[in-house]
Amino acid sequence: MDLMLIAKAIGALAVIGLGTSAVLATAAKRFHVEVDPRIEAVAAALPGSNCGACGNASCFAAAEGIAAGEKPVNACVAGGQKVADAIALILGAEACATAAVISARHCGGGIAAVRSYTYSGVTSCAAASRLAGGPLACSAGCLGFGDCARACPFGAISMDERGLPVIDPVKCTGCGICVRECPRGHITLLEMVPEAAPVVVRCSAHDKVKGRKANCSMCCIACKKCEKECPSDAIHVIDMLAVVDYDKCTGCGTCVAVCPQKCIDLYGRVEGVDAVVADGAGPESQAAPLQVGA
Amino acid sequence: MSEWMRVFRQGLSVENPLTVLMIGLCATLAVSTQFQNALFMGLAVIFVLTMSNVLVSLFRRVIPDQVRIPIFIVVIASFVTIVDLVMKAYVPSVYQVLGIWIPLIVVNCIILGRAEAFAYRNGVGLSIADGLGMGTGYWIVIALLAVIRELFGTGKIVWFESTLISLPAGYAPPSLLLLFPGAFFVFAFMIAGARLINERFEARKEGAA
Amino acid sequence: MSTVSQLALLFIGAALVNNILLTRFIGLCPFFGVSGNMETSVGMSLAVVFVMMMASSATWAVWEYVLAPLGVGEFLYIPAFILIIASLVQFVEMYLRKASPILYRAMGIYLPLITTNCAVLATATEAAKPGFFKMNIALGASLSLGEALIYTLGVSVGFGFALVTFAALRERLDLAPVSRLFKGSPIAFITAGLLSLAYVGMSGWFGL
Amino acid sequence: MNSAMKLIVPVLVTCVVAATGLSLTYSLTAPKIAEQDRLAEERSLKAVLPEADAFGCIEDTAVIEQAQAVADPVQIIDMFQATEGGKPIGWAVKVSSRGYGGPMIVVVGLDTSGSTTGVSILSMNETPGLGTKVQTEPWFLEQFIGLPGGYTDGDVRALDAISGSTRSSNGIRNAVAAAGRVYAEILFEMEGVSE
Repeated sequence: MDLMLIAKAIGALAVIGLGTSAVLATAAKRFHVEVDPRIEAVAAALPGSNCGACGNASCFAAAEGIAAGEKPVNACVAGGQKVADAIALILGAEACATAAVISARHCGGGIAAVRSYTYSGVTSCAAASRLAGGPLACSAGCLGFGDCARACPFGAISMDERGLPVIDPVKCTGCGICVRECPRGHITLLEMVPEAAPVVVRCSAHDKVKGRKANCSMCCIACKKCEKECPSDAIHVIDMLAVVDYDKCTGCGTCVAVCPQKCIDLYGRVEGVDAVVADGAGPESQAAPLQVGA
Repeated sequence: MSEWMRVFRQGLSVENPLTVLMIGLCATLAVSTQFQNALFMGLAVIFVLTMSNVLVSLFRRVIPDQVRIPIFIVVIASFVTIVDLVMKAYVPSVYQVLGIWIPLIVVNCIILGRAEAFAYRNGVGLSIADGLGMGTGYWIVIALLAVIRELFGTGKIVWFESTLISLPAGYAPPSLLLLFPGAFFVFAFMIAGARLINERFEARKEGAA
Repeated sequence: MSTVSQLALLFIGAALVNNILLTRFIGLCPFFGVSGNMETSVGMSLAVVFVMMMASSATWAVWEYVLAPLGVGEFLYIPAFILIIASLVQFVEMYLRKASPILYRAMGIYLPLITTNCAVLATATEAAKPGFFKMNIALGASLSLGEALIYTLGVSVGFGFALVTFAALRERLDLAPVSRLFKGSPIAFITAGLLSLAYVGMSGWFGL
Repeated sequence: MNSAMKLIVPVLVTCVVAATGLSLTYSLTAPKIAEQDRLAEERSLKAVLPEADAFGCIEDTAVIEQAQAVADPVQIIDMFQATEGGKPIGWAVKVSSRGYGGPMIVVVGLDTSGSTTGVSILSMNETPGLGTKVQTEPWFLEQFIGLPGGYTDGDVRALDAISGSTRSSNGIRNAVAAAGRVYAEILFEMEGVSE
């Protein structure tokens, strides 16, 4: 046992160990960065899915903004009321109501929509829409390749057998990523509607009605029946398309029953209505004529 | 005892370091050209993983949190060096091929990962279970990979000088399997196969339930 | 110090011909972990270049002035080098967080990943410990500081190059129709295999 | 200051314990490793010159430098003079030559007339199953035996390589060619020295 070797080995490793840990210890003191504990608390309250709906790259960045007061307490769109209350509690600021919104699909076509050519490229709406505006004859309809479903960080969107994204209003946090992701989102194919939106029009086409019917059997034909029948004057045909005024709509469901094209569905976080089942099921799905506060 | 077995079995299948967690790939793909070397590599990983888990969990209350990484690393590095020296002394032919991959066990993501994630928070008994479990899980996958690559890559499996199994003479071995790209392809098909077996297993279980 | 052409050969050999990721298969854990999307890969590559250069110079200095004179390098090089790299990474993380938060945000989150990165330790050992350097260039028994730094620069640039190319491939992969059995990591492995075929094809260039 | 000490002391203790442990293992295994190397060298020298019973290593640095100048691109490690019952019967040249996976240590045996008596590989890290064929394919090494004394590089290059591992084969061929050059340059005159 060569004692000299052992002594030298201990010396060498001790020197390195001492050197490195001394450097770390002093660095820990000198470079100590005071991180505002409130930021960490707020960051913990945020959902942490880094969805970017509040405009920040990550939840931590959003937490910094909220704690510094640059951003309102309810900045986190995805978190909704629950998160806003928690943050308000942490920061002691008064809690204000969040304008909760959810996403809604304005298209009932899917496989029923006429195709102008058969597309067999990369399965993504973004790619398909670059090829002559997409395979659909209707210029505003949903292409059905599931970009929104893939992009949704909360798994609220799933593609059904008709090739249409079914949005579950309970899971949807209104972060708006699907609207950004959908190449036709700006033609309000996917629109942010109030959380308790009782009905939604399953069409967003503005072209002439005669041509529209040839493109898709499920389209709104601007017959204005819904406008005449609606008891609370909450639905009007503007620019050849039925549009719902959610401030006035009481959710009586008359328009759903009276529409000849059956392209208005029950929707929104409303008791007694399972929006996912109601999607495209037409009037039969109406559980009961429901009264909802304005 | 069942808790011990649960942790042990966890390392084998549910949290298998290679097929599931995808860590510790560097040495696996490189060394699995020969069954004999893969076995020694697996043994080395099991030894280092279990021993470092034991030491880390023994002293976990004494180690201050800010410097836990340097201490873990010195402990793991010491065991790796012991393996390095012992292999150089007693199995030089294997050491020649494993060469650089023995020192790299120290940065093998499995060992530091388990030390920090498991051993630093659990008792010695469980840490041994975890070490053995993860180690054996690693060993099985690397041995399987080596059997496939060596048998189909060279037509026979050699244990030191004697040949264990050899394919019929007419077999012209595709040498791609021995090159690195081959390792990727074989590993990819192994994972896909593992998924297929899991699905079949789940389907049969549902069928039975 | 050897001639400039030898240094250039050393750099190209380290970056492309013997690319550490795709021909020597060292450092695969972050390679598959981080290459999910492009920003993380670029951030990781920058961090790796930065840390590798410092790690190699630190290990070279420790071998030259501490381990070699005492003659204990033969069995102490593994704990010594990895201890230096781990502390270096922790030091850089603390320094960056204090000195420039923007750089920290871009690069900082990957620093803890680098401690367990096999490529950093492998390159630092090859640069510092004589007899470990295996490339086909007849340099002295051990590398001089200049050669060690050029070699490390080559390796880290090669690492970043391979990582970014693979990240680009993987982003295209997400859109490709792949059978459910191969979705995710198996198809990533196969793509990595094809990419490494290209790099292995480069072996033997310039006689390296 | 004591908070810093609380951090430094545990690291220091671990380092000291690790260093003792490792140095103990090293001092235990070092002789075994040395012995392994010596045995391996002994075997490879015997392989090329079976009849020799002793190998005297040539220490004269001037000779080694002279040989190295001639042997490029291969590096000379050692040169041995083989004797049988005290009578010199040939030389063994141990060189390091570049293969595919890195340096290969090759021993080339020459008899007193300079003709090759055998070639053996001490260590290499070629791709198993491909590069290692230079060792496992018996005909490859045997083809170098019996080259006439004073053979030139041309004679060596005329011999064939293993398909699929040309770089490994070149590594061996460079070694044999270098040994030929060293013999022609230096060993030839040294003939009388050992009597």
